[in-house]
Amino acid sequence: MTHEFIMAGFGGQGVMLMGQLMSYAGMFDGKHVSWMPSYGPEMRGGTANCSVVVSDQPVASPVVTEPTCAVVMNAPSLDKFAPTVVPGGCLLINSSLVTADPGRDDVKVFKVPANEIANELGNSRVANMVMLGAVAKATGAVPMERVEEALAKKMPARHKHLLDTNLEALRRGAACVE
Amino acid sequence: MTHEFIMAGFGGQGVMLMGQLMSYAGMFDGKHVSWMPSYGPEMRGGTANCSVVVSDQPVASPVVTEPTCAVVMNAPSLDKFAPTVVPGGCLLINSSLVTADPGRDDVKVFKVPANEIANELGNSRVANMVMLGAVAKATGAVPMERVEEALAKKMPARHKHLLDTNLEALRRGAACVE
Amino acid sequence: MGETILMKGNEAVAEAAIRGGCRFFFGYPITPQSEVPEYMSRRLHEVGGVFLQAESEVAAINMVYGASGAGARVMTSSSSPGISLKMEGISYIAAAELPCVIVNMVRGGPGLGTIQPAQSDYFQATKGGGHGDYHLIVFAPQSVQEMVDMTIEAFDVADKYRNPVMILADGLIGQMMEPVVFPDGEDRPNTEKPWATVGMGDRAERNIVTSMDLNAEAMEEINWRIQEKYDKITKEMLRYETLDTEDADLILVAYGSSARIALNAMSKARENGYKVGLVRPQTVWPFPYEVIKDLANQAKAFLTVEMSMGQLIEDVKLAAGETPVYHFGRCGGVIHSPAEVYEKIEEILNGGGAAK
Amino acid sequence: MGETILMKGNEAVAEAAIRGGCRFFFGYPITPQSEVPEYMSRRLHEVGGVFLQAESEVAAINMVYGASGAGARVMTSSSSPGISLKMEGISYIAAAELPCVIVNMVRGGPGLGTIQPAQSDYFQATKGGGHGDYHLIVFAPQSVQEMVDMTIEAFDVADKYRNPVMILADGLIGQMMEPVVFPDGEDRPNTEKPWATVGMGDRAERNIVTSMDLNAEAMEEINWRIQEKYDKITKEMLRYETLDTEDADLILVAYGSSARIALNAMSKARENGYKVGLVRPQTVWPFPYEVIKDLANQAKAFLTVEMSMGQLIEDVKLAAGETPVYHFGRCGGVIHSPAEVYEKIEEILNGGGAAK
Amino acid sequence: MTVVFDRPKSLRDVRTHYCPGCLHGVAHRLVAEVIDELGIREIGIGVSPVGCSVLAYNYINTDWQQAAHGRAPAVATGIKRVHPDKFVYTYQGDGDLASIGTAEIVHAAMRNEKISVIFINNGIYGMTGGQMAPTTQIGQKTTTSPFGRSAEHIGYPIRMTEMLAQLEGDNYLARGTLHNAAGIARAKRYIKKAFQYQLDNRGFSMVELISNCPTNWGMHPKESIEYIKEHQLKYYQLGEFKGGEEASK
Amino acid sequence: MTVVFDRPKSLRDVRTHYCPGCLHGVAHRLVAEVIDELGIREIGIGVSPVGCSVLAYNYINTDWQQAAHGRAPAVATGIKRVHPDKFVYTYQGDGDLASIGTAEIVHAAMRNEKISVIFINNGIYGMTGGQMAPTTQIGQKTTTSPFGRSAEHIGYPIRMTEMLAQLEGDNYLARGTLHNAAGIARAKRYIKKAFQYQLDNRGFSMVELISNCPTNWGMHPKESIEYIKEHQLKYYQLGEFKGGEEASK
Amino acid sequence: MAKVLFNEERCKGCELCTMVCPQKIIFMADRINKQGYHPATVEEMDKCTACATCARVCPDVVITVEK
Amino acid sequence: MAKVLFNEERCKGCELCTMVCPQKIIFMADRINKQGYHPATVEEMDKCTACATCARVCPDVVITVEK
Ligand SMILES: Cc1ncc(C[n+]2csc(CCOP(=O)(O)OP(=O)(O)O)c2C)c(N)n1
Ligand SMILES: Cc1ncc(C[n+]2csc(CCOP(=O)(O)OP(=O)(O)O)c2C)c(N)n1
Ligand code: SF4
Ligand code: SF4
Ligand code: SF4
Ligand code: SF4
Ligand code: SF4
Ligand code: SF4
Ligand SMILES: [Mg+2]
Ligand SMILES: [Mg+2]
Repeated sequence: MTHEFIMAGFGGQGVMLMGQLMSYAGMFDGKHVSWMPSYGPEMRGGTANCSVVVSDQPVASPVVTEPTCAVVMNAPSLDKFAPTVVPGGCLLINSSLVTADPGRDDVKVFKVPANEIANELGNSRVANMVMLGAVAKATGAVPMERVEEALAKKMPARHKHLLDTNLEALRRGAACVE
Repeated sequence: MTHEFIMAGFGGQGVMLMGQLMSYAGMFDGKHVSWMPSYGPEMRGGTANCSVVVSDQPVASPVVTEPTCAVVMNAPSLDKFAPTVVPGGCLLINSSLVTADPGRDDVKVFKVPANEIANELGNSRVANMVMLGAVAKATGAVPMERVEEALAKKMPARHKHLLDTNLEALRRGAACVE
Repeated sequence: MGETILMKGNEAVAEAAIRGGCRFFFGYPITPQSEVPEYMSRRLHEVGGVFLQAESEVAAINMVYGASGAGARVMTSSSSPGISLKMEGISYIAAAELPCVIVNMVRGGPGLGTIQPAQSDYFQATKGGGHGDYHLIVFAPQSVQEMVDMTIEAFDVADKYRNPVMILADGLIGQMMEPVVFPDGEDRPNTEKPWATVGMGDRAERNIVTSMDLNAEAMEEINWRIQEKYDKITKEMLRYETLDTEDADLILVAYGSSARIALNAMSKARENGYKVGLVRPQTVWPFPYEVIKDLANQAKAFLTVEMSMGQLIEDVKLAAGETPVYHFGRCGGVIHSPAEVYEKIEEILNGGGAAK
Repeated sequence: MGETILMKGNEAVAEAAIRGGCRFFFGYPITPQSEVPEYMSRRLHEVGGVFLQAESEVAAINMVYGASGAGARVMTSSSSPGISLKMEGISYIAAAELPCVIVNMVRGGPGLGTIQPAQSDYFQATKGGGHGDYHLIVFAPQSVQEMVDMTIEAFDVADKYRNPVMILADGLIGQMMEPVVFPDGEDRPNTEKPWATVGMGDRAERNIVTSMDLNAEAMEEINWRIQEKYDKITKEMLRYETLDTEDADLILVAYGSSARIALNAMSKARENGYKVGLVRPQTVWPFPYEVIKDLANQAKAFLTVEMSMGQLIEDVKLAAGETPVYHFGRCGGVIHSPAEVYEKIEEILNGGGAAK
Repeated sequence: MTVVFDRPKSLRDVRTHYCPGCLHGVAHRLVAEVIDELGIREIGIGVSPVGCSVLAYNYINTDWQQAAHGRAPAVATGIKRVHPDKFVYTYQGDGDLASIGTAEIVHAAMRNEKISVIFINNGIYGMTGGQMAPTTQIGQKTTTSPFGRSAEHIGYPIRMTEMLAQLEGDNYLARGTLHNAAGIARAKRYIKKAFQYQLDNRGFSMVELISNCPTNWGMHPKESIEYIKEHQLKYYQLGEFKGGEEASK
Repeated sequence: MTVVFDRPKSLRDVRTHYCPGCLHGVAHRLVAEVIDELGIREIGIGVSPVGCSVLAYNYINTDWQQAAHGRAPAVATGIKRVHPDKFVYTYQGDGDLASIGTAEIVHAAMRNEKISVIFINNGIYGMTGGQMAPTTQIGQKTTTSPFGRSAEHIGYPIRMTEMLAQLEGDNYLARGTLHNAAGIARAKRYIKKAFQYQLDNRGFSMVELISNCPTNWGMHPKESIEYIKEHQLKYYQLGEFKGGEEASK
Repeated sequence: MAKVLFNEERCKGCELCTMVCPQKIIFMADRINKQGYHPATVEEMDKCTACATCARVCPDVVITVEK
Repeated sequence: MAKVLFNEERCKGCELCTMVCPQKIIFMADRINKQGYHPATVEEMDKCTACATCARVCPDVVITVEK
């Protein structure tokens, strides 16, 4: 089984970290993984996205063009990536910022009010973790414990005090897609 | 028949022109010809030499390393080129400036007091033409008329008034090797 | 063995250089390799080395010349247009027989092109983009891990042969993160370099680093000597991997990023009953001509998969004899999809397509 | 036809450029080609063109880019290390599809090397020393006369295909004087260039000269388009000469200066009863692969004679199939003697020596 | 109703790719305004560099050539020598002009090449993600000077305009700023003089413009304006250094 | 009997390849004398350029590297960064330093790289046979300015030392001459100060030396001395431009 | 009457115009434009003097000023 | 007594030393050395003041001065 993700949003929404944690979780789970940022001038203007592959097979190309799962954190990303998801794949939408209709009925669509939940948790910056929880759960690409492990191990030391909030964010996200 | 010349001397002695006129003479005579200067840093220090090929065959390489005829206008050139002449070839020496023994008994050696003759003609700069006359005669590479033709056609316009002196120089040189 | 971590290719190659004993880096920013100088600017400071951002790629490669001539383990890194600017300097380094490591994270060309991955600098790397007869030893890693291993080794290899070594990768390997393990232990030590210009001290003979002899015969001598070294390197340094070639009708040839894609397509082909194998040169100079020559007796065809209009294919054809060689290239920054490579395999094995 | 005059190769190529309609020259001194800019500095003044000595080879090639993009017939000239410095610029020019003529009077390398003749920039010229998939059209004259003819034509060819053209010669042809005839008549006219940046005037669409598309797919499109052009050039521009190949057991392959030597050695061999022929590529890109392929069925062996450690030989091997290809190289500025080439011929035909 | 301010005609009506608050946009507009005012759009040929302004040809409505990194002055020289009657200008960043392109700008200035150069000094490599430029301030942290630029390690920021002002010949050299309205107005006057210099066939002209890079300075655009005031303008003196009235005073 | 003047120890006892009367020989000797006097032969690493002085390593008795044309400052930077305790110096011509190597010298100076540069300004490309250099005088005929250098066509001669003196930082910049005994004595003092600057770990130092090229100027050596007096010295002012006592006066 | 017009879809929300308006009447709207930015806007248009300072500093030529 | 010694084989006959000798005692010899140049020489050695000016201007370090 090969999970191919695109995770996209504004710069600052933490989509890069989200992708890296997914990769770590896959790695801890014994999978082949890769993470790849979009790079270059198109980064400019404040949007950012990354590709993540989690697979039983060695990863061929880390560049995902037809994701099995797209995670869109803002409106421009919906326009850009919703059409690329493979039929039968899934699409996770940050419904706090994205209200438009994805226009796909051949994919599973999950709406996650990530910013609202983050705000409820008292830290607007954990919206990405809310989403990550939802992604892990919705796709089953990696067990939730591995995501938690990744978070615990890879969170920068200076943010360690936020670990609990982040873990809680993961769980709240996962809960959204149950 | 292929004549391969090296003509060498101090810068200013006109060895380059000598070589070019030999090439022109050959060309006018319907031969394949080439002229090639030594080039680059070794020019520095005031010595100069060129290779000339006059042949019934297309010229392979214009760079002469084993001349059938070496023309040495000064002492350092004797040291450098006398040893390179093929056995049976010929060596023309400007005896006005070169007194040393060439140390070759397997080549024909001609001593031409080029500077003295030039001075006698009232123009020290025609020593090269004296030598050219001698070379043409000694080697038979080109008929003397062709050399004269070359001289007449190719002498820079500003030197045309010196034509007669130059022609005389050719003849005096030729006379030296009779 | 250390811990497995996720690391970006560009940072991994930089860290690997440090482990390989590299203490000097001269470079200039260019996408998609800028993380190499960036990482070096932090790490070399920590280990007491020197990072210097040069005014240009031309200056950078000449600083490498100076530092290498002075005995250091030194590296530079760039991407296609920047590597083109280094051509004169690389020719000088090869001619002066100076060891160093040069990274090229190839991007789509020609010209300014794109910043996406490509493999269109193959000829430049393997045949000599600079003037004169010279060769770089060229490693072609296919993963972040392999890049690490090869880079660490590259410094020893460069010193051993007194020859520049190139790590030929691309934006894909440079930008991606993959699990990687660094070997435990100390950084590799620098090598004894009695020929280096370090000041004469009480040495009787001067050390002179030069790439010149104004005398042609002497310069030819130098060429012959270097050529002998190349023969030695050809024997000693060749690296390649073969996969499922034993019974293969069609043998893919691919290196670096493309080999990942080729492998994926090949797996699918095997699943579907096609007998497909893979030769993956890990060094593209020296190149595994003999390997391909041997396989040419058995295989019905070769297919080169490369992000280029057709460069690797020439080396394969040089070895393939009468066996047809097909080429499937993408370029300008476009990466093959495994699916299209698979289709190409099918097409060839079902008798379609024309060998190039 | 004009008068036959003796002319130095470097001056002849410059004069030929003028006859070819070249009115702009940007260059930098380097032995053994400095007479080209020197001659141009006088002659362009006379014909109302512009000669500019650039601050470097890098600047020179970028001035050529600008002038060509502005619609001019323009040339630059250099020798090996200087050509290496132009690699980035040449890749840009090829990518932006700008016409121009580039002269390389090759000297012995690598590095600073010598100033004597060599042919060791063959790969750089034919495979692309710069980054990315691109090609120059490369003429390889063997005499001053041929250099004149090819140079005049080069400007038309460059304009026709919107592609840089290289005149690949060396210090030998550059420095020697030989009889030469210039065609009578006016200088060639410049071509209409509606794409050139000359100011919009009242044109509706801007003209933009660029070598970039940040989008990989678009850049690939550009590459495909250029590639089609290359296919066309390959068909239309191939030039070669064969001599006495009909019955030849051994076929020499040589271009430029080396072909002169090879021909001489061949004549001697024929005199002595050896069946020897010669293929002389007049363009080395495109290369006469098919010609050699055909001859491979008949000849017992090929021998490449080149002033290099072995570059031309690769192209010959690509076409020679199973027929052995021998290589006889001199390098670093040393020119073969006809005698040693003859010896090599004898050796091969008497069964000695090993194909490379 | 009269229009007090509107988009200049020579500025194409498209969205730019620049980051929010990036003053490249202002510089583009000024160039377009001056082109309009001098009526030289039809004879204008621009040369864009490699840098964030690589796509300048999408914005300013003249013919264009895109040059290799640092080589815009050489490319412009090629164009101008072919078309001495056309208006040829380059638009270059500080990495482009003051680092890799040092030789090209110095020699274009030495030759007194009749081209006009707009030189955007934002103290950093914008396009490639914020590496140090020769113009970066002492102490300024960039991705390749992570501990701040140190004079001991890599010297003091380079003042290109002052350096070029040392060259002999009738050329125009000025430095303006884009960080506030007054500066912008003055910068525009400099640009106009510079362009006029070329049109009058006098010689080389260059206007250095102090600019920002909020993205790679890691600042909000508003903070970037403060940074310009506090750092850039203290080190880089504004004014005309050659050929202008201010210079001749 | 005492020896008043003899060959310095660091000058190898071999014939040079220079033309008769070429002042490269004097410059070599001065460098060797200063090396002797400062006792730095053992720690000296020279970098020779491409130009007539490409073979300088045959003459001055230290370790050497031969650099690509114009890149000596970059090569020296590489060496010095590896061996900050050694003495690293380059020896460059004006084609090398002021033309193709402009970026390298400007940035070595900007970085205040602790190297010393001997810069031989003979107003021409000697080695390649007398082409124009950026330092060539207006009106001077060379093989690539056959009608004499024209300011309109290619600008005025470049004064590198003055230009580099614009850069910030503690460096030493001076211009001397080799055309007579007094000049030579003064030039030697400059060289010594320059070398001392490096030994004191202060920063970049460069001494420009006005020299000749009888061969390519097409003059007898004696005439070349007159030419220096009449032309070179009128355009190129002698003295210390930075870091010296004269400069600080 | 003075009037400033914002081409809102071009606004990148950089806030530079807000810094310079002498009347301090420019503020960032709550809404988000297609590019994802809060665009600058003016409500108390009557206070506008048509000084065009905002327009001159705007890097994206968002603002047209009329009088 | 002052003395100048010429390493004649190294002399390239440039005549620079002759220009600067305050005593005007240096002249070019008639003979030619191995390099082909007329070497500089001094005959009236007693006039020499060992000022070493000649030696300092000689590009080829031909001259040694003793006192
Ligand atoms: C030869 C070469 N080297 C490096 C690069 C990579 N590169 C692209 S833009 C740039 C620097 C841009 O900085 P600057 O000139 O300051 O412009 P800005 O983006 O700041 O406006 C670099 C180094 C390149 N494209 N080509
Ligand atoms: C890249 C490159 N370009 C050009 C040359 C040719 N070249 C050799 S020396 C030289 C100029 C030398 O002039 P200068 O630096 O003034 O030194 P001089 O000989 O006058 O002392 C040139 C252009 C070269 N070797 N390499
Ligand atoms: S990266 Fe910097 S210079 Fe480039 S567009 Fe963004 S803010 Fe402007
Ligand atoms: S060519 Fe000029 S610089 Fe070179 S050695 Fe001769 S005189 Fe000196
Ligand atoms: S025109 Fe002046 S007053 Fe009106 S909004 Fe703009 S800055 Fe404010
Ligand atoms: S300055 Fe322009 S882009 Fe920035 S907020 Fe104001 S209107 Fe928007
Ligand atoms: S030492 Fe002085 S006096 Fe004696 S020869 Fe030399 S210059 Fe003349
Ligand atoms: S200066 Fe030296 S080389 Fe010149 S003539 Fe005098 S002794 Fe001879
Ligand atoms: Mg910048
Ligand atoms: Mg010089």
